Amino acid sequence: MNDLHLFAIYPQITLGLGALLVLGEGLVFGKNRHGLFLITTLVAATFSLAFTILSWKTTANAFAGAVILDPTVSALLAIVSVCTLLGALCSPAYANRHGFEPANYYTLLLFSACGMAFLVSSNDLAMAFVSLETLSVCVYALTGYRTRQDASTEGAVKYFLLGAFATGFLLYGISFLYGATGSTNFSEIATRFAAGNMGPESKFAVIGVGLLLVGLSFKVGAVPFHMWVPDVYQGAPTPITAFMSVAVKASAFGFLVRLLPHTLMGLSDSWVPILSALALLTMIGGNLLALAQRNLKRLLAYSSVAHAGYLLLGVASASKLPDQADAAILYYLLVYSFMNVGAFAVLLTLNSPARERNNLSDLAGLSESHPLLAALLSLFMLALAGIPPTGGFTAKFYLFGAALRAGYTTLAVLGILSSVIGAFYYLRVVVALYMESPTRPVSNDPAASAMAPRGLALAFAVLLCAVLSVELGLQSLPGLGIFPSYLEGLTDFLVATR
Amino acid sequence: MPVLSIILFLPSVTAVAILLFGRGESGASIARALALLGSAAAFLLSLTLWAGFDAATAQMQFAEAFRWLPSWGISYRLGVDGMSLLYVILTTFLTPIVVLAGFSAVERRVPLYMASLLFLETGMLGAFLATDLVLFYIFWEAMLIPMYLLIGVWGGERRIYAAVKFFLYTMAGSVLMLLAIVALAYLHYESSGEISFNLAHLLRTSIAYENQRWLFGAFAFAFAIKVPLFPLHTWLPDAHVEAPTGGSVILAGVLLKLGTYGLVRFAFPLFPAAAVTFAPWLSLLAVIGVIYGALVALVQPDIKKLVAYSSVSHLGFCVLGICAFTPEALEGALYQGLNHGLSTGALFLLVGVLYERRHTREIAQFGGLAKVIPLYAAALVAVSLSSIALPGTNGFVGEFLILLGTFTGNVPKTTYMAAGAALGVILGAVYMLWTVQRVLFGPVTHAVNEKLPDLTKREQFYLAPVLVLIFIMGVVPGPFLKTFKASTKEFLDRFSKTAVLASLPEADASGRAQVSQILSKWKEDSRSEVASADSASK
Amino acid sequence: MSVGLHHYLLLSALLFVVGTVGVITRRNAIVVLMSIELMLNGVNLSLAAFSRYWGDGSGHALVIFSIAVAAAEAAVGLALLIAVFRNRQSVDLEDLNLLKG
Amino acid sequence: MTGSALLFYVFGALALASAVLVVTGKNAIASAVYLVVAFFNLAGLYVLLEAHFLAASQILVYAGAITVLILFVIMLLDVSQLVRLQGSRNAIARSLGIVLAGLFAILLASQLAPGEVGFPEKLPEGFGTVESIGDLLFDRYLLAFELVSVLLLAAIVAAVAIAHREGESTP
Amino acid sequence: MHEASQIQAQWLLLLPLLPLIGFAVNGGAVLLGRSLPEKRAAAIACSLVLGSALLATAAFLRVLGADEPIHLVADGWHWIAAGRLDLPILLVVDRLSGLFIMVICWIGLLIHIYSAGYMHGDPGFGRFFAYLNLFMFSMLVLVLGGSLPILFVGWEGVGLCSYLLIGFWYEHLPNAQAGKKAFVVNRIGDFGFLLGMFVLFWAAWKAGAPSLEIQSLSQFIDEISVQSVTLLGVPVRLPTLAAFLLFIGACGKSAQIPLYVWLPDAMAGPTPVSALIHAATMVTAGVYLTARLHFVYAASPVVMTIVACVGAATALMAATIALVQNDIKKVLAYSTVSQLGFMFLGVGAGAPAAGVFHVYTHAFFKACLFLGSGSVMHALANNTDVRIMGGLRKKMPHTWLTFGIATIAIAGVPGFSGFFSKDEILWKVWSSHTLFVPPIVPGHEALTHLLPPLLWSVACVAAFCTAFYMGRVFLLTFHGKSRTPHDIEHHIHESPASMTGVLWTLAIGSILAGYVGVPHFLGGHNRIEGWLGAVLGAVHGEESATIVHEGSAEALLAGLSSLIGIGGLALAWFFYIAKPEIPGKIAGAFQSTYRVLSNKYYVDEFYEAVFVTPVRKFSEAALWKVADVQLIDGLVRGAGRASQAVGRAFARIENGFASSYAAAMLLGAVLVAGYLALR
Repeated sequence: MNDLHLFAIYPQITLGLGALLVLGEGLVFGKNRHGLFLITTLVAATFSLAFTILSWKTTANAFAGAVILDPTVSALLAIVSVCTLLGALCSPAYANRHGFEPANYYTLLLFSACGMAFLVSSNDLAMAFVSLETLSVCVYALTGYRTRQDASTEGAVKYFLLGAFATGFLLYGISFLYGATGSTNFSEIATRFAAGNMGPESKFAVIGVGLLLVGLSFKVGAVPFHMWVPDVYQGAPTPITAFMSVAVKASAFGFLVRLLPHTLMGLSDSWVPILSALALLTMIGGNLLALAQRNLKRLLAYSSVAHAGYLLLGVASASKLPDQADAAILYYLLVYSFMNVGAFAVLLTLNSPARERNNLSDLAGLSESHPLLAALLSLFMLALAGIPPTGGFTAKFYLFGAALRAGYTTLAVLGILSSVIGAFYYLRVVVALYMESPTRPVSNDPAASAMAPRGLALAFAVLLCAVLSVELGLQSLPGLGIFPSYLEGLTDFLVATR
Repeated sequence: MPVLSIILFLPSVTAVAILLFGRGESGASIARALALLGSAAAFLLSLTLWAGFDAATAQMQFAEAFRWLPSWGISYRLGVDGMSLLYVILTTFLTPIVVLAGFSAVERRVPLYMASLLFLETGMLGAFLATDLVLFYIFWEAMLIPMYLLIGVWGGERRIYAAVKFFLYTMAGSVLMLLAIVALAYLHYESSGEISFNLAHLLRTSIAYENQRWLFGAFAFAFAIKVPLFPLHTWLPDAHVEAPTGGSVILAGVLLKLGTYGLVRFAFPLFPAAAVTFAPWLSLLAVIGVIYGALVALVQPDIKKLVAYSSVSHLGFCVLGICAFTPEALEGALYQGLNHGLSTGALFLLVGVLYERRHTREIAQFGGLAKVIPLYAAALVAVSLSSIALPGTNGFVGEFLILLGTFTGNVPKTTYMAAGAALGVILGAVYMLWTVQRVLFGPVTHAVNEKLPDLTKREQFYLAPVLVLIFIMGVVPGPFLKTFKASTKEFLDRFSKTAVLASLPEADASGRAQVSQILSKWKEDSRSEVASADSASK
Repeated sequence: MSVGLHHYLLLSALLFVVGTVGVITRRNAIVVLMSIELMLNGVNLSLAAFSRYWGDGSGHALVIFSIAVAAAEAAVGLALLIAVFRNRQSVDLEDLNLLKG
Repeated sequence: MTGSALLFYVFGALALASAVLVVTGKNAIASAVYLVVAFFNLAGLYVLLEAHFLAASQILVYAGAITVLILFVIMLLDVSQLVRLQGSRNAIARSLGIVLAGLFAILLASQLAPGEVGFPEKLPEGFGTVESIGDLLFDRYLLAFELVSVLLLAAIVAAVAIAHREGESTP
Repeated sequence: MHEASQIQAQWLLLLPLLPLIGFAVNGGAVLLGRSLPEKRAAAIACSLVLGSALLATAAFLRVLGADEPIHLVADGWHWIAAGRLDLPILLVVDRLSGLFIMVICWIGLLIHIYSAGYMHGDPGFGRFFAYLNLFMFSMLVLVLGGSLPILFVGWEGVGLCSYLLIGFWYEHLPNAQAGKKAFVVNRIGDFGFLLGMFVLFWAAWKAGAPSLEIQSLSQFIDEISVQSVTLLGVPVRLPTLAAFLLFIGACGKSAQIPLYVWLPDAMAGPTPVSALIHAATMVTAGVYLTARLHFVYAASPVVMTIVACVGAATALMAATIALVQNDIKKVLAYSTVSQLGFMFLGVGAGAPAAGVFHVYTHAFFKACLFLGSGSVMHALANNTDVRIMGGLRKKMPHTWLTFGIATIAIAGVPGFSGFFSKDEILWKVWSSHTLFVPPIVPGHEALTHLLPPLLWSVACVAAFCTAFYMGRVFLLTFHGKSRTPHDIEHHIHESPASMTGVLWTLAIGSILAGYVGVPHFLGGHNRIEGWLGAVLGAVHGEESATIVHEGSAEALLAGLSSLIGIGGLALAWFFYIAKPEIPGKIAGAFQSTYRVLSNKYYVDEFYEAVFVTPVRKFSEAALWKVADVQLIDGLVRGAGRASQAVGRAFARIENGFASSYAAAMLLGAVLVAGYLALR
């Protein structure tokens, strides 16, 4: 087969092989070689990132059109790799503390990353379906990984049941899409719709789009399909929350962008209004719901719902100006990864075996005992709120810019106003950190845990997120309209020396 | 030498240094010393701007530019002109004073306090200096964070409520402005084919009337909140009351000015047709604010709240002056901004002095202080006189020019507006003097006040320059007013009938008709002025 | 009258909806899982019907994948239920409301 | 009415009926049994659709593997009767759910019902056979097929990690 | 209007500057906590004022020496320059301002000297002189100001000094309140002044000469006076509007109805202050302004009439109040209000020169009266109630005599200065041709004819009252038996020479000052009228032909007014010396009238009830607590609360049951399907 173009899936393969390697290492060296597994995971993710960068500007169509590689896919692959990296970096301290069996943990992490990587590059309904399920199954399991904790398993069961329920809709949608076109390949489907004049099948297409939207809305957590999000985010082990809040979101949105504006552009009359309504509901609903939260993980969960709303607005805009909106979405996803993981990572740093500090009241007065952590958490909050000069602002700027440009003025206005509501709860965190005095004496162990070797990974993750959250706000030169230009330069350099 | 950038970032760099080195036992003193040094250096540097400033041109001076995000047309672009020069200096002038005032007022977390102040200074300077709209917005919004911390960490009892309210209120306005900025850039792109946020480029864009109105609304809304224009002012009393002295001084002294500055720098010139449409309404709100603020200030038991409402009143004058489209009123408005910065800043400093000694801001807690602390009393009286615009103080020059220019302005009903606002002159005297009387005069009503120490040397040191300036600016306003001239002329040239119509695209026939209709209601006799400006520009 | 695509599609839709009813009304998590399997089967039926309609095997392949996915999901789901059961001695979904709000 | 049509209605009715019984069954084991019945009927329908391989897989995997697994877990946990049917704390959502499901069915049917679309008489050579499906799986869907193996492996790892008690040593 | 020749005289700048230096020195010393010793402080203050006085004299002589009206001009930097407006610092001495600076400087000097004795031992001695010097500065700026804004600087400056000096003894709260009241009421006037200034500028701009320089305005008055606008649908001539608004300003500063209420309260300040500021100089600023802008007023006869009416009404009202006051300073204060009314009456009747003449004579005798009362207070431990005085004549002969001379002068007894000026005013009113009732008033023609005699009779009644109450005060204070409590009585002593010397100087001035304006019918040349008339528009200039013809009428009226003055004094003698029981009886018989008068017509109470309290209540209850906190801010907070409430409500739907979540998803699916099916 000449058109395999295996290089197009090097990152995916790397991640999958990494998972197998961890699994194998576990069998060979025993299941508790935590450091080894971590390093393997990090290496796999790094290589995946490296492969992505090496093939940065390449466009390819591999495996009989089952997967493709283009700049958008590359960007998404990079985001997935980075998220995996960050997720892995966040994990060891927590996993250690709660006695996770590390081999399976990292295996599942990498398998899910592999699924995500395939999802964002898939160009075929079957491919997308299977990869989506791969990542879902892994994430279900990871959510329930603290099997002795009620919250974790409860979250996982809810996630699983509702996820499977949504999968039903998604598959049904796939079925109708197939029924409408007789093909599962996106390119063929797109051609079919672009050609127009369809027979009785046109009705199937509309049904299919609706059902697909339902299924995918669940995955991205759009209101009213969002209700699992807070429970799962709260129940899941915090590193997993961090990981999936960005990685699952990025891959799901990657797929959504691939599917709706690119593949189903011909049907935009059907899905654009729905998507707009979903975006509006999600932006406002997510922000309003977050207002009532006292638990930080839950708060961030609703905040992630709200961010999904902004992104949905971007997807809707992509129906009018695909390039610009795509770039804005990708940029947003990238920035979001850093700021959201950063926030969770700070929470993880604050955790101790004795107590998880996930409530707002636990943060009171933290700026006096842990000034740096408080400053960093505030930074992430402000970034999430979209205050310049953070990346959160730049991302919002591009995204709402695209929405305005695409003519969604009302949506953009309402969305950005809802972000003011959002600012309130992000500021609540800053209030707790800086303006309230601690309700309980602050124990010193977080500092100690930050000093431990595996805490180093976490510290690195926090700092990386912080630096990039700001950097993407200040520098943010979209080369390819997607990534900072020096990254582009770096790629050129690597390609040249290959 | 990129002097603007140096002035702009010197405070931030100092702030970072403070955060890095201001640790441990001596952290507080290091922070204080560094903050004073940094802010004073910025002030001295900013004076060189004035020295090298060419008042004859409306061009941006000391301009710096480099392409920052070229694919989005965003550039890092700084410059000063007559409208911003003195505000930049006001900012750099007030900051060291506030730093000094914070030496004793702030005891908790001094490094963070000083760093916040300095970051805030960068934010404010950036907003005054930026000539790229996105850059402006970044500074405009980033400024909220340190101010938020200043209020929230070192504020009074309800500081958190006030801080959050301040933040959200302002943000609610400014996010809409952000959208408007983006929309403006797209409109520019559609007409010119290049994407740019450069103010100079955007000023050349002709925008349909309908769009102008929306965009102007968004801009004006954001700025009106900041000013604050009645009825968008309710964040101010809370913020002022709860903020620590330094925060109040900066808030009143500089932050509010950004509102009026934004109007003259962006909202009005960018959308002339919309500006002439809405100016009468803005003036109406301003006049209501003048009277309303004064009346409400009259009955405040809390002295900081009183000053806060008085700010609403004073800033009403500024907006009124801007909306009159006469050179006198506009220069008066710009001048009044400076005055308010000094006199209200000084008032807050003085209130802070009292607060430090007595930990209360309730007027009823004082009385008869003139006997106990005569120097303080003299300072308070002097500042009050500036606040009520006594001739010989800076306040008079500003209010006089505004009222004169508005009274004889071109906009319909402007005469009534000026007459209404002139009532504020009476009311200002009422509330200010009543306050002075209740605080300073009569017998000493509370035994605790018998032993209050008078102004310390440090307090005298930082109050003196403000007081001296108040009188200098009242007696010799010439050098200050001179810097405004070229820029105000350029501003007003945009509001001649032809220029306003030229801001609308040829195709927008109905818009042009509507605007002509509006302009035809302008006083006929103002045409002479306008016509001469037109002929001069041709 | 002959049985055509629409008949199959209607049948599959009915199966799907019956499944959704099960998901919403049942409290036994295992029964919910079975209801989900019903939904998936409904979908599979439609896929097979479309495959027949187009005379194309892709639908069949999709069904195969769907069956594999269902198996995998069942495995993980049941494992999760076992874990929950161990913690709470119940698989009643109404007992699972520690997380809410 | 042709024979195949008759068979369609028989299989369809049985499948639907058993599906309803799955959902309404009071006992989880009964539900599982009805589920098997439904699967068999669906297999019959697959045959009618010329999907012979699918029919076989359906019986092998669904009826054979999945249902057995489910039954096994039901037995293991002894939860067949465990769930009380009365006294739901969430009755509103349930009844609302039924209404919504009805609405959804109506909407879906309204889109599907009008306009009969028949099946083409002619089918390509080898349609529905193992060979043709195999060709597809190893050509067009090669990657997906390989990914399924990853999926299954991941599922195994996941199931082991979750269900295996020693997975978590100390709380 | 003649073109007066201009002579550059930069040294005029020194005139206000010298007292300013005094202010800086004394004030600076006080601020630095090192007050100068009394002697040195007083010496500095007095010598600097003396310097000004000498300069003023030089300037005055220069103006006096010129045959034609000349302007001595000094200019400084460009003060405010923006747009159409260019305001250089500009000081001008012409005949009008020359006369004023003479009065201000010399009387000011006398009062400075007097104060050195009067304020002896006061802890605020240095501060007092600093304020006094600042006042001198401001007053000189006011008078010398060559443009309206410069004038306004002085105008506000004297207001400030008045504020500071009324509240000089601020530890006593009513003093501070009185100071504030003075400032605020003045501010109401300033509101008018400002707007009037704007109107003038507007008119001047429309006339093509945008300027606020008085000279430029007067030059272009013909063009300016034709400018008009439509206000609230009524066409109004701008000069009329300006004149009216400026008159509001004048009312504030010169304590005319309805803004006179601050002046009686202003007596809370040290007595020299009352003499200098609230009698001799500052309060006449309104008259000065009106005279200065006579050309504007001349262009608006309606406003002239209003001025005259207000003046007459004020004269009468204040005089009647003064009849029954028992506080010696209050009586003098109302007397001042009343006399100011006379001045306005004169100005309004078209005889600014007569008004100014009265300003000039009034300065002498009223200052003398105040300082005399100060001398009395000094002796009586600062008591001001005439009811505890009496019989001071023997113990304080100098004070008695000087006070008596001044009393006779103010009463208008021929031969004393008050007679000449007051009589001049009465005559000008009687013979006025400018009083004019606008056609909108029904019967305006008849009224126009009736107005002069009407105003004349009002003024006569007021003059009679003046004579009576002054006689009353004089007699009650110095004659009869002593009613002073014993503990105070043995303190009574004549004041030191520095004070009595000043009293004598002023008393002599009170006699002689009037002789520059001896009317023609008495063989005089009324030189001051002619002299001032040359710069004040000489409204009656063309009447010189008729003077002889009307001389007899004038003489008749003069005789009448002399009788009024003497009669009033005689009646006072009759009431308070001859038959001291009568006043009580009358008061008993007309109790309600008496009460109304002694409560000053309840005007303060009326203002309090109608303006002050409602505004405060309204601001507090309606604006602040309801409109601001509940309505406007309530909306803001409501938005916040509503968001929170909605958030919480939705969070409750999020009830933790998977079936709810599934139902919500199904709801979403139904909505999506519904949209797609039904669109």
